[in-house]
Amino acid sequence: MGLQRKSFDAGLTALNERLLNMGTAVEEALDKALQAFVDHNNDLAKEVIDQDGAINDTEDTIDELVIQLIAHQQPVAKDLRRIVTALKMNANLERMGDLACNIAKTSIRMKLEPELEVIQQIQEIAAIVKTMIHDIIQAYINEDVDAAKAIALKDDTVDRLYKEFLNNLFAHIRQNPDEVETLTQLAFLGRHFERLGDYVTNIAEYVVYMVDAKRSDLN
Amino acid sequence: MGLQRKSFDAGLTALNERLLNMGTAVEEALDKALQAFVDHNNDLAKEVIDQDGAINDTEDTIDELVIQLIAHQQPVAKDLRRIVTALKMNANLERMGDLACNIAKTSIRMKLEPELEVIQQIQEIAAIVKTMIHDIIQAYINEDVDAAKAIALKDDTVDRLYKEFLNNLFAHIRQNPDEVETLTQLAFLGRHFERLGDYVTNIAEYVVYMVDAKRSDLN
Amino acid sequence: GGTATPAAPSPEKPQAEAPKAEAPKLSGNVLIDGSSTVYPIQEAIAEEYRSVQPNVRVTVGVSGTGGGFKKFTAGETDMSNASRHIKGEEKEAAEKNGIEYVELPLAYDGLSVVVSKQNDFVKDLSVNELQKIWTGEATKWNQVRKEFPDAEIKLFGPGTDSGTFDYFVEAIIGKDKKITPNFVASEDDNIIVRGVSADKFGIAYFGYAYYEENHDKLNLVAISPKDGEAAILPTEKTINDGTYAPLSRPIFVYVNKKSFKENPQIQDFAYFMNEKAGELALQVGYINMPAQMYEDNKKLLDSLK
Amino acid sequence: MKSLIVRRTYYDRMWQGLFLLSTSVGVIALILLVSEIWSEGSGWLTWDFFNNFASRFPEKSGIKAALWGTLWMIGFTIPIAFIIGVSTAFYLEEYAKKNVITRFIQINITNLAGVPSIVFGILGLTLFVRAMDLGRSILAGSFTMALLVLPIVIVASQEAIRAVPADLRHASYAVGGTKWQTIRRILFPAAFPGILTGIILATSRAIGETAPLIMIGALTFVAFTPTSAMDSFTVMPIQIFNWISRPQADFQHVAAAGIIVLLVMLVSLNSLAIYLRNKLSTKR
Amino acid sequence: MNSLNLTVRDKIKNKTGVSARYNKFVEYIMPKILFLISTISIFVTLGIVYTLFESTITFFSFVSIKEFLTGTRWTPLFEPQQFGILPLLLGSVLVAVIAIAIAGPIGLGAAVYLSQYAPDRVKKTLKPILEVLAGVPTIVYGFFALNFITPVLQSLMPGLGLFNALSAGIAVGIMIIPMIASLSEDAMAAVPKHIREGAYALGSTRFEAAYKVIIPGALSGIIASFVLAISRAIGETMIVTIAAGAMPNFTFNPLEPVQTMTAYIVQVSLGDTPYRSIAYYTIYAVGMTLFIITFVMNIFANWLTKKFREEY
Amino acid sequence: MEFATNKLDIQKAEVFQVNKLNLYYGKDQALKNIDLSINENEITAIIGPSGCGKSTFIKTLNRMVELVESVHTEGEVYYRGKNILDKKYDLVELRTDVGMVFQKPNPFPKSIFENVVYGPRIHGINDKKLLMEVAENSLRGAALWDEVKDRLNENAYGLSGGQQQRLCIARCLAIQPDVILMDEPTSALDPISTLKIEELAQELKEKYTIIIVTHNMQQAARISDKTAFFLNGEVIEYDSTTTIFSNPSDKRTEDYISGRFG
Amino acid sequence: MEFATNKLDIQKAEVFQVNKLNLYYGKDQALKNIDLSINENEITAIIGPSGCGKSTFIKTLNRMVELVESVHTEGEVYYRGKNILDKKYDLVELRTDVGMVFQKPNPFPKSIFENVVYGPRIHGINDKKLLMEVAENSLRGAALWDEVKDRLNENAYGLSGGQQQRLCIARCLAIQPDVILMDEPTSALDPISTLKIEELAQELKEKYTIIIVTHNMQQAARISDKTAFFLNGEVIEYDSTTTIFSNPSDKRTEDYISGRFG
Ligand SMILES: Nc1ncnc2c1ncn2[C@@H]1O[C@H](COP(=O)(O)OP(=O)(O)OP(=O)(O)O)[C@@H](O)[C@H]1O
Ligand SMILES: Nc1ncnc2c1ncn2[C@@H]1O[C@H](COP(=O)(O)OP(=O)(O)OP(=O)(O)O)[C@@H](O)[C@H]1O
Ligand SMILES: [Mg+2]
Ligand SMILES: [Mg+2]
Ligand SMILES: O=P([O-])([O-])[O-]
Repeated sequence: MGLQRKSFDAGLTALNERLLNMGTAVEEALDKALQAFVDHNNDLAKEVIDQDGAINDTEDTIDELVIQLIAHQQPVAKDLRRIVTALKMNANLERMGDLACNIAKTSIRMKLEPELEVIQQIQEIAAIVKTMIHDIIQAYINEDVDAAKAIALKDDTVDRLYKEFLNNLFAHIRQNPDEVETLTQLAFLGRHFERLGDYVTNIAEYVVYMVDAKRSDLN
Repeated sequence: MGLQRKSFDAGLTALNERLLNMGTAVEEALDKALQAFVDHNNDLAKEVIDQDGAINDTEDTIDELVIQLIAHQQPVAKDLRRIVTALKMNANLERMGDLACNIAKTSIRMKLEPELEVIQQIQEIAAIVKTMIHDIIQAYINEDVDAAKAIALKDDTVDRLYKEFLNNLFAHIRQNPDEVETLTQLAFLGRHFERLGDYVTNIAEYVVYMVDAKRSDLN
Repeated sequence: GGTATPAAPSPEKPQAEAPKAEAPKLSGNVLIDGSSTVYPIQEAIAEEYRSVQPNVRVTVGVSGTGGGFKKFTAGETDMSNASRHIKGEEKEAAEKNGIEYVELPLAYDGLSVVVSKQNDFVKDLSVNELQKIWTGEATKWNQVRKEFPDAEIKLFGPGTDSGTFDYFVEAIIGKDKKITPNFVASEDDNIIVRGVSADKFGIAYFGYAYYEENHDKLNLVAISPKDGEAAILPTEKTINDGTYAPLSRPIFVYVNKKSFKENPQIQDFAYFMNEKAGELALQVGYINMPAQMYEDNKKLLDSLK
Repeated sequence: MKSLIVRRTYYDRMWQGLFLLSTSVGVIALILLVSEIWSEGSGWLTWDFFNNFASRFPEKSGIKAALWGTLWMIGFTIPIAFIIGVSTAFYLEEYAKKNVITRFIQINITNLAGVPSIVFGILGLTLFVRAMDLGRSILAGSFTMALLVLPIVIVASQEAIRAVPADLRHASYAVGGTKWQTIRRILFPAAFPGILTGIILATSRAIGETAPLIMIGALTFVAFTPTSAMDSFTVMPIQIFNWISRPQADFQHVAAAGIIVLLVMLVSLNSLAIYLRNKLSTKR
Repeated sequence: MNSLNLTVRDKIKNKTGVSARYNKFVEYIMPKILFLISTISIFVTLGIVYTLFESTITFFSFVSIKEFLTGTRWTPLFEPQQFGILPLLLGSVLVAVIAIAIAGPIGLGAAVYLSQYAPDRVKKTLKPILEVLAGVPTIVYGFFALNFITPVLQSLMPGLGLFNALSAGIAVGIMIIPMIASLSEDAMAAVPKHIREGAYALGSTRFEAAYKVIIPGALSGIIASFVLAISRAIGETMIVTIAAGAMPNFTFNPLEPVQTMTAYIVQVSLGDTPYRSIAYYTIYAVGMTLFIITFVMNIFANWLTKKFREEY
Repeated sequence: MEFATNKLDIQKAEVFQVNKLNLYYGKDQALKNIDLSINENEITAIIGPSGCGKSTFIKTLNRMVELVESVHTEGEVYYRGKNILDKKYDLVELRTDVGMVFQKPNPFPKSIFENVVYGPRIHGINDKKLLMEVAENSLRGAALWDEVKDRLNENAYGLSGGQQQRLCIARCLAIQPDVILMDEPTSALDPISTLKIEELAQELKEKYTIIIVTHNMQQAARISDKTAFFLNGEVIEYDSTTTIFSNPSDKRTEDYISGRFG
Repeated sequence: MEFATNKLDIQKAEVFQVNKLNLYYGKDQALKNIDLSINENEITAIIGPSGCGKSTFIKTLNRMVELVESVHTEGEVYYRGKNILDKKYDLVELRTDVGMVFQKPNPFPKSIFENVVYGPRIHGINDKKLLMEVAENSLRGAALWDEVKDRLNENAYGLSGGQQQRLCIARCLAIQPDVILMDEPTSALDPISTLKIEELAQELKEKYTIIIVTHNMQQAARISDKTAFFLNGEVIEYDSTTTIFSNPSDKRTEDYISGRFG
């Protein structure tokens, strides 16, 4: 058993490989965007923005691959769920790439350097989100439902931190109304990270669905 | 020709119907959320939030339908693209539902009533976005590439209005730092509408792909 | 059937009777063909001859007298059996082909007229009455004799092209009258036996041998040459001395002179045949000829050498 | 509805009875025939019977000459029929174009199968005995018989060849096999069981036939076993026919014994054919 | 692997000249040889026709065709000679009709039994047994008719003669039962299994399936078996020679003795008929008639088979 | 629409109820302990690898399997409450209730009309007008009427393979069966004819109960309500088609439907 | 991996080049003006509805089509630069270069070994050792060696359908052809065997050029590099498989592959 369908399994492997690559690319973009924001390094930020095109292209390639696998191999049951999950994950990863790009843009738009405390808060959130991203891709590949659920749980931390961050920020603005633009950008920045956490949660839901064929709400 | 595959075609029709329903539900949610914001009607806002669950469920049903159509009917070429498009559109519509929900939440979170001018600006954006949503679903059903492209163009207007709105807002905050929270919420609100425009653009891209099998960037 | 002569002994057994043991071993073929009537005698002779000269291969065919003469006059056979004399056209053919031959009478065939054992009214018939019956003049028994029953006569006889048939027609009906075709014919006399023995109103004729074998089923009919004369039953004696008339006839074998001269095995066989014919004829149901006639044959053969 | 079904089932039963009866007629006839012959002849089946030549004495009569004559005749008949028959079958099935000549040959063959044996006797007499001057030899008899059974062999072989699935043929051509290689290596072996069945049936026909040999004059006293194809001969049915027409009642028993030998020979040949048909051809 | 490939490939490609040339030659010569051999069947037919025709022509120089075809008396061996073939023809027809009247229903019934009702094992035993009947030499039947059938008939119909068309016809009938049974059964077995199943699946009884689907489906084969059996019955020689009597009889009454064409030919060939007499030529004329009849029947059978053949 | 049958509809009547069915060909067991019930007005698909007993199983439902002599069955098969394996159960009646369509189209060598009215005729209907009506209705039911109405008296072998198969369905409909068994009805057909038959089957289930054996997993997925997966004479899994094809509970089922078996 | 062949690889050598091929069965034209070229080491699939000329076309490539007497061709078919429709082209050579596998497995009624070495034998190879080597290599090539190595002398009919088909492939490999034609090689097989053959085909294309006729669109999609869509004897579309199955340029192709045809 299980020895058949070499070409389909080869297709699945290729798909996973590309998803992994895409995940890595997104992580990298995120790293760089964060760095650009911290260092206020516009060149690095621009690099992230430039590379988003590549991530978008990868999304298209993966979509194409999925469509071909469906057209050529008629997957059913888990095979089909796996492929649909790949499709969804792909969309989510692409959005995450966009968010990295947004973060880079935000960092460019910021006229003033934010306070250290804020930066630390952001970095804290970012660190959690990054592990989440990294882990969820592994969970997908290993079809590890438990890991996926655990990862989704971390999103709560992210949300909590985000709220604290926002409150902090509002307090700031009230004190420095002139910095409103920068501070609004910072709010957006936080929101981007919060959204990243949401996307990971989405992916976690799909992983559960893929394995158990059950819809779950991990939010 | 074309008389075969009744059951597949019936499946497609069912799919379109549900997408249409979902689109309508999203439009309604948006209407209500906007109304709740304008009237500062928290009950209406809560209604929107409550109904989001239904939209999410519809998303799951549609996904299920798509998966079954793939598993049972082995669509290829345009049929397959149509189905994949439905899947993508479904995800986007669900996100749009979420955004409507966010809008409602934002409106609840707002402590103070915003100024009329701001409200008007938001309403202006909302009006455009709403036609976009309505039109894009029609374009999908009619497989109308030209309409889709035209709709995507409108997103530029949305973006422009959003920028104007933000600048306006920043000016305000600078004048009324105490209202920072409300104003930040308003910024988010604007952003939600801007994102809605983006989603419609995404869908427009998929419609083009579905018909022409070509990836396009309508952003 | 008799068991008098232990012919064709199995090869392993020493021959019981070996008077010609010192005779030279001969080999070669003797080809005989012709009449089916003569066949049984010739067959018996050939069978006997095998024990004398086992290496001589005698074959006896049954092409009928006419068919036999066709081959004989073309030089294809060494001897030809005949139930009649050779005819004019056949003679001419022989002449044309340069075939010379001699005729040897071998035995008498006494035709027996028979009825079924169930038939209790016919004991004897005259030639005249037979004629009436076989020309179809009388189709019912009471048309033959008043006292016979009013019943259809059922006729059985040998095939129309056999020598026996020819002879019967010639002897009973004559040249100018016609035999009725309305009789059941068979080349196989046994079948005639069965036919007539099963039919109370049947009547048949065939070779005497067949009556002998089936006397339990059949009644022999005595024949009177003329109406009112004494009816005579065919027996060895009456046939041999010619008192059973007109239904006894000689049967012949024709020998090719050239074959006889040139082939020692044919000479040997011819002498053997002449010597044994009488004895074997009796065994197979024919009547032997007076001894003088075999002597004459022998002389004739001697003259050919 | 219900009662109709009962009625239909009843009819079915009734017909089944009738059909079974029909089948038994044949079987009963065979049993009667065989038991009749067996009771007449079984006592006469001795060693001597096989080892003696024909004799005017029933108890000395044997079937030796006829048995050997039959074997000799068959020995020539079958190879001739086989070579001509199988060649013709292969020509018609594999080489012949579907044209007028082919159709003509084919119709001829089917018709020959229906020509009465006695007519073959007339042909044999005229052609082999007289025109070719073979006389009443084994060869003349074999030729006549070969012609008589030829249609059987051809038709059976054709059927057998046709029954070889076309895809085997194609498979051979597709690896570069020539037509002749395909015939020799694929078609012939595959069709062989069928051909063999045809040959065996032809053999039993040839063994049992009387009429044509009577025509060509094989009814002969022969007291030797043949040593060459040009020898005179007799065969079993003719010997039996001869015995049957003897006046002595005992010859009927001899004849019955001869019939038993003949039947045993035929039944074994038929069984062989059936065995081959069932065994070899179910391989696929 | 590669080096091996090369050797094999090379060997295949550059075949040694001898075998290639040999193959070419065989390929060229075999069809021609086989064609020549296959024309033998034509020559046999031509031979038969020629043999019969030549002597028949001679025969008709003595006897008018009209007399031959319309005369009701056949007495070539008697004086006066009469050459009306009708009695012989009628004899043959009478025997064949009786035979087919016996063998037709019985053979077909047996075929239906074997194909529809008989358990597999029974069928496997019965069919070969029936086929043995077809292989029994005809002289055996002749004496069976004479020794068994006729006595039985006589006990039923007192006054029946020993020789009659009925008894011969019955024997011929028994002989051709297996021909009809076996060939018809083959034809029925050739009706594809799935068609049979189709009938059963609609709730047919076995009889209905046989009557409505299988027999119609096998009709061409069944007809062909009948025609073959009829021509075999007409061509049958020894049974009628032995059991039918040898009396050319212009009658339709099966209880009377008759002579068939074949029996006449045997009679003449066993007898002492002088070579080249008119009587001698009669066997050719009769043989020709027989040949034409069976030939026409075969053509007819062919035509029927084609006409009714089902392509599944 | 078949897109909403995730739960078994319990209100549907059971047509067949198979209890511990064991079937042997001579000594070889071909069906092992089959327990299965089949609902009215549904399409039940039987899938499984070659030789797993699919054909044997459905042929048990109209006892066609008994055409093989060595067959021996144990257990019960209730059809509408009566055990059809009972020797006294009338076969003719059973097969009138349970029609069958075969793998290879098997029209009789008769006219189209005579093919369709074969069943009614043997059931004693001879009224020409009535037969004509039956023929028309059945042919319409089999979606063939329009294609053949002008040539009802032509031989059925003149039809294409797909038309022949629909003719066989019409022939089956003409006796108004309750259940229709189909043994790989499309495996001898081209894709277009296959689709036509599939659609026909879906229409027919409004009125009939259909059990279909198929090698084509997608076909089972496309048209059936329930699917039973057979393996080595056993029922491995029997569930709604949606479940079988999206989330089978047995690993072997999943392996089989996703082509990983062997 | 076949997931990257959107553009035609121009560097691959052309094995067949078909020019304006017209083919008639008697008066009926079965192929119309076919222009097509087939590349080395690729799998080319021929799809199209029943009767469109698929089999006819591939049988033209080894001239097996000439087994039908009435066939008449026009145009040219170049195989490695030589026109094989030339009457002088040696058929034996052509068929040695262009092997063929048929719809129904058609092993000879001989042993497994004799089946495989049939080709080499008729080409005059009789060396037992060499034949044994050929047999092993071919059977390995057809992925059958392990299953049959212990019973090479058993009759080939003892194998299962899928094994028989692989045996036929081995038989074809034994003469080391250049091209392998396959006419619906899996249509008589169950899904599992089908998958095995498909995978085998994909392995074989490393060494051979394969042309496969199939009714199964998914099969064409799964395994081929190029696909030609035939309709009524014409080539409607010929392109990379990916294009044909995702974005065919002709409406009729799309209708056919999406099952909307007829
Ligand atoms: N007539 C028979 N005699 C003996 N065994 C049989 C018979 N018919 C089927 N079998 C055996 O019973 C088992 C089940 O066969 P069945 O035909 O039901 O399988 P299937 O699932 O329909 O296969 P397929 O998909 O190949 O049609 C197989 O092992 C088969 O060999
Ligand atoms: N031997 C033949 N004689 C006459 N016409 C033929 C012959 N073989 C095929 N044809 C015709 O040629 C056309 C093409 O047939 P071909 O067998 O090539 O189709 P196909 O595409 O392979 O169909 P399928 O998918 O059914 O195998 C058909 O119209 C068919 O009727
Ligand atoms: Mg089956
Ligand atoms: Mg084809
Ligand atoms: O575009 P969003 O993911 O932020 O909704």
